[in-house]
Amino acid sequence: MLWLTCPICGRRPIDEFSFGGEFPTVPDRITDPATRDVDYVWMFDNIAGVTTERWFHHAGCRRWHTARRDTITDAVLHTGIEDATDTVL
Amino acid sequence: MSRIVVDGRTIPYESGDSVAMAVLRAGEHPHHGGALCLAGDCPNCVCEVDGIAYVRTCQTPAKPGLVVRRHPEVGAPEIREPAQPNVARSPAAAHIEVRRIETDVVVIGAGESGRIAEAEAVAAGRAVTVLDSADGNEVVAIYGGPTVIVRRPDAMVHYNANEVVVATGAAEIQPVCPGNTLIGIVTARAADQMHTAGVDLGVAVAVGTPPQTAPCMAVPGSLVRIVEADGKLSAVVVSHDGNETTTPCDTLIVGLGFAPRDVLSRMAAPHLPVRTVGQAAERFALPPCPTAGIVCPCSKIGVDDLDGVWDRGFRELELVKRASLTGTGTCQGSVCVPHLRAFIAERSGAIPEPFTARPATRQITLAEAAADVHTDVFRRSPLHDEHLALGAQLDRFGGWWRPWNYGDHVAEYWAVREAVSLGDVSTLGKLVLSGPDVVELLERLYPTTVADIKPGRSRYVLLLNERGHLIDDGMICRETDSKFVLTFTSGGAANAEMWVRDWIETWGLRVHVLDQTMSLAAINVTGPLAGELLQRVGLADQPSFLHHVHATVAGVACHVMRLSFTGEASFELHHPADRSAELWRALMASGRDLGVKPHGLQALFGLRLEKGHVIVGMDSEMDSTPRRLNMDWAVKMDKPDFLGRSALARTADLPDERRLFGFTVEGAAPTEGSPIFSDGAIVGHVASSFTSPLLGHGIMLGWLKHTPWPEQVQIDGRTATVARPPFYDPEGLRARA
Amino acid sequence: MNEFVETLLDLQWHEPKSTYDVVIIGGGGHGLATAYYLATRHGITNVAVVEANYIGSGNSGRNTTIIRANYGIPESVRFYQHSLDLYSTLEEETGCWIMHATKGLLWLAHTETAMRSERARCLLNTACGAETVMVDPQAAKAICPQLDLSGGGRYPVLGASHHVGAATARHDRVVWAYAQGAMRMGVHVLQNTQVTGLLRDGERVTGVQTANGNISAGVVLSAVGGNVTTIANHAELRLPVRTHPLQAFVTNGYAQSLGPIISDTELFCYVSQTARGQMLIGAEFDPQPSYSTQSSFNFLQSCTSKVTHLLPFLKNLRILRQWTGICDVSADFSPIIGHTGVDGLLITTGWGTWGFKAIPAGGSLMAELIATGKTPPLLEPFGLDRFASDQALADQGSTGTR
Amino acid sequence: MLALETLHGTRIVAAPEALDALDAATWSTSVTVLRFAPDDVFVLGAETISISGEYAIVEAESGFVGCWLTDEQLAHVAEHIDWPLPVERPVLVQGFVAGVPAKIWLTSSATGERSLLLCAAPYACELTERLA
Repeated sequence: MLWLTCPICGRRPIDEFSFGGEFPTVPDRITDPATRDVDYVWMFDNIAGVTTERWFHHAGCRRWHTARRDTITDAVLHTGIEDATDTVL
Repeated sequence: MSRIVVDGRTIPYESGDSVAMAVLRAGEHPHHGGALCLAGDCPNCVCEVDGIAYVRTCQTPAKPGLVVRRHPEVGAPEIREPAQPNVARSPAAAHIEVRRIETDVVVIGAGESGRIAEAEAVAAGRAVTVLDSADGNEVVAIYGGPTVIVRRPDAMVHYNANEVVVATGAAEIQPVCPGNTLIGIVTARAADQMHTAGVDLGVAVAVGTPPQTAPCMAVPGSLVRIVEADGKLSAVVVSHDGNETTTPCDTLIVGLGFAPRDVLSRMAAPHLPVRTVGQAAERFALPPCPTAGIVCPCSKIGVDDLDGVWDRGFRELELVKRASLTGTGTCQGSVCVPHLRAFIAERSGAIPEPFTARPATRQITLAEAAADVHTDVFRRSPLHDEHLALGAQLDRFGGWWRPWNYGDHVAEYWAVREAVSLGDVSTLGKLVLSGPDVVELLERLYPTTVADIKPGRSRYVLLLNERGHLIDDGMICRETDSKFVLTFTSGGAANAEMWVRDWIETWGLRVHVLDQTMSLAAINVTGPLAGELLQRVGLADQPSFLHHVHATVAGVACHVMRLSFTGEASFELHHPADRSAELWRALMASGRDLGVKPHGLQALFGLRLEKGHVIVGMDSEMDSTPRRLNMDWAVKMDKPDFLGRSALARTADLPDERRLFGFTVEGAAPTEGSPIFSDGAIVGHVASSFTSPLLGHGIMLGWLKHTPWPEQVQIDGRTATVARPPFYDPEGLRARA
Repeated sequence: MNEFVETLLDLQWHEPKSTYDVVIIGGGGHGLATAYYLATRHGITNVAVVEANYIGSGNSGRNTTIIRANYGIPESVRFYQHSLDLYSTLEEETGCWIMHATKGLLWLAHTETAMRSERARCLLNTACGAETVMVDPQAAKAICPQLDLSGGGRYPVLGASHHVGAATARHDRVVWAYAQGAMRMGVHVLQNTQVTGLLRDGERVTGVQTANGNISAGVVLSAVGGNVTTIANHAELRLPVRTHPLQAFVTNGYAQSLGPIISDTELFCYVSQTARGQMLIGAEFDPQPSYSTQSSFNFLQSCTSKVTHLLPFLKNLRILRQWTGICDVSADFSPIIGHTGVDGLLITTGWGTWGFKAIPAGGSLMAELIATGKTPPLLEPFGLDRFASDQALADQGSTGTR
Repeated sequence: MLALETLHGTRIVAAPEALDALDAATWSTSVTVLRFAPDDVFVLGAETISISGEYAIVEAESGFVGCWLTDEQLAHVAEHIDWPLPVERPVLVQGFVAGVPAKIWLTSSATGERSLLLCAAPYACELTERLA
């Protein structure tokens, strides 16, 4: 089983959630505005490691939450309704 | 005395016997030979039991009437089709119970190390569950969580634990030498089990560490080969101090050492709280490198096979495994891995780690895995029973049961074009938004201007993603300065709610959201007589085109939106779901003499195609920009910002050959999806098509993806003409009537 | 002796050199096939294939072995049909037994929407050279007698498209066939050699750094599966790729009984029977990205439940093994092959769940690109630059079960 | 077979603080306050509800169906839930029940524990059939 903890509803199997994607970033080295826009809409960091991402609890409260997950182990390190600036690990 | 049936013959068994023990008691071998461990490690006792093949009979208690079939000696077992229960709405395996148990600590194995782990946990005040195969708990796998999946004779049990302790002990090393697949070979532990059960071992000879209780003659030395006579063993050849001796026997007992039974530990993800204790954690010495005989009894792979693939350059453990198939059978390497590692260690000079452990260590059937699992939920509109009563052919669409037609989609079409018709649009997405920042939100969310929509007015809108590609469409209805109702397509509703909520949070805007998709039903009253019908049921002050009002219709409080998808005057009545059937019946009854009929999706798809209205996901593609859909009119690039604006600005002047066109053709419409040809080359495809009853020929929406866009194309072997939709009432007078 | 033990091949290993004309990162099907075609078609043999683990240890050794061309857009159908054609002659060409078997594939439809998709699939596929015909439920049942046309009472079969040329082959043997062919021509295959970085001369990529030392190259091709972002990061190359787990399982071996490959878009599952009699069952990739190859029970529950609705005879079969691969899925679900915009670095990625069936075409066309410097017409639509120019190949039909 | 019937009530989406006050208020025993989310509440059995906040969304809600369960029925329902029910009472739990999105209001009362199982009306048929 893969489990996620919804901050409102509690621990649930992952099938109760929809994956909403990581917070997109564009590298600072890209300066041309058009290239930045292409990067923003198409490219993915696809991090092998800890990502900050959005999950929607569609089978329960129908609200978003933010989780930090290690994509190498699938361990969920933190879930909260805080925004992406939260750095708790 | 109780009996089981083995290959059509009944054999008796004694209380406490496993199936394998009963077979041994009858003087037979449950398989066709091979050393028996009677501990669930080897594949040499697997049989078909009650229609399930590959069952370890040493782990299966004998029960009256159990039907056992040996696997064929050559080839694979036949498939026995299970009896089909009436499965109309039940899961695929309704007869298998599932128990889900929350516990603190799961200890796997009730041997010495398992008992110690249990005692430690109990002393620490923790709740412990001990699982042992002797108690009927076959541990299938450890998954994330950790979740331990257990197969019991009466149920599947899923344990969710905070910690798992693997105390599975060690498996006995099996002999690898010529003759090791003969009947009459047992491990030391198996010999003790048989002796305890009162099974006669005959003349028993032990090689290696002798059994603890089973009477036998211990022969010093190492195993060389096992001698066959009449299909079973007759003697064992042992080498001792350089001399080979042959000892006749009925049973050969081997005590060749141990290997950790650590498959579950190796299977569990490294970060999980899974601990291995006792012999399962021990690093035993490997057996000597095998020189002859069968290494992998599951796949019948011999040392000569290993030599063969090694010589061909397969020099990694995994490559040897994959090229020889060693370890890919029922026991998943329990027997062969120590020998395989010894084989590779001798040739490469380095001891390889065992290959990856994956579920499952104890096999379950697909039905057992699927027990109490349900597939997707199909939603029913509040009008479901009304549709059935009217003879609707229902189809699943966007996760809902919806009327495809009511028997005659052409008659339904004419009711819309010439009289009045009802369509169930309860499945549309419906969001209520309210808050001080709601206009700001909608201005950013939609490519149209929102601030200028007056209360009581509505507007058709596209929903674009950041790539500038269409993801949905719908209506914006303004209620007050700070309150709006948004509608979305049926298929897009769930994503739309997520989309809107996500952006509100991302932008930090003060907007409340209520999703009423399933709380409100909706009926579309459409056709030239729609106004008259609604007049009859009490809607006196009817909204004009693209207006909306709250009014009581046939006694039901409705939010009435005037719009048009069919091309005729249309009123969408959104109302509480529990009053929907009542409203539907009132409309059907009051409209009887007007010729009212319900219409299904099949008619609707044709009606809207005559108007050239796009259905998102049917006509649009993943990367459809408004320009590609000829819908630039719905995008206000002079707005400061909205989702997709920068992408649309960036790509506006890029070369592009993709465009949605209308097409007409003489005769019946070609099949949707038909390729479109020009000069013999495929230049696009038909997105949707309809044989228009009114026009008397086929009309289509389709993609052209190669410029210059031709004016005539070939579809379905016929010439089709590129046309600009709408094909019907181009001025839109009927919708506004 | 088991008849399926490999007895024909010879793999010849070489000591690594410090310089090659072409260095290919990734010793899976695509990397080895590219090397094979470079050597056999273009005479380019000073080539190294650098593999972090053993050959075929990634997705080439974890897929469900289906070869088909019934995709949703002409660009894909033509590409995969080319691959299917190359597969059908691969045994003859290499002298290896890849256990290729043409079985046909039934793609089931349970709704009017699905019927519409399957009808479209038949017309487009056949027009592009991949024979596919629509069949009614009775005809589907004739092709696959085990089908429950009621779909367990829940997913009634309204019809199916029958992709006549679909086949299976044993995945490992495809890898080995290409490896042997390339090795015989002098290609070096370096196992257990992890690429840790890219050598750069200004903007240009000039080789690879490995745990065993640097290797210079005229051209570097990334043919990795599952970790392409890591390689791309070395060149500051941004990719529209996410890495997702793809799970599958296999049953024990049973007597041959399932003729065709069965696939289902709505139920997200596909089944075929291997030459050894095992039922090989797969699904769609997991929705969330991950590099974990841990299998999940949720997947097993869901997949077994769905597939037994269609094929109830599977209920009593025992599950032997469950596993997970990680696959690189592009933003438009189509592969990305060709130039990267970084001088000296080429890429073949975005193979998602359909990389195995693409191996011969991907390898041969990439070899042609490397050898001639010109992008072959079949590859032209699949360039990385298509995203910036908003010319995505929106083949939502290209996912595993679609 | 459970008989799920329409639950008539009031749905309020408002600032969490406003709903906290509503939640904390003393209601008669015939009133049930189901907090779906911090900003979302479904109130059953209340004639009039006053809520602060000019932007609050207050709508009559008849889109849910439900039924009160005996402890025995609850135990049966719980067999089809993958996640554990909490021990605290009263509490609203939400998630898949037999694979259907549903909610259970677990409560204690003088007459013994009773629980309200509810789901969106379009799911009613599947939920009752799966729990039959």
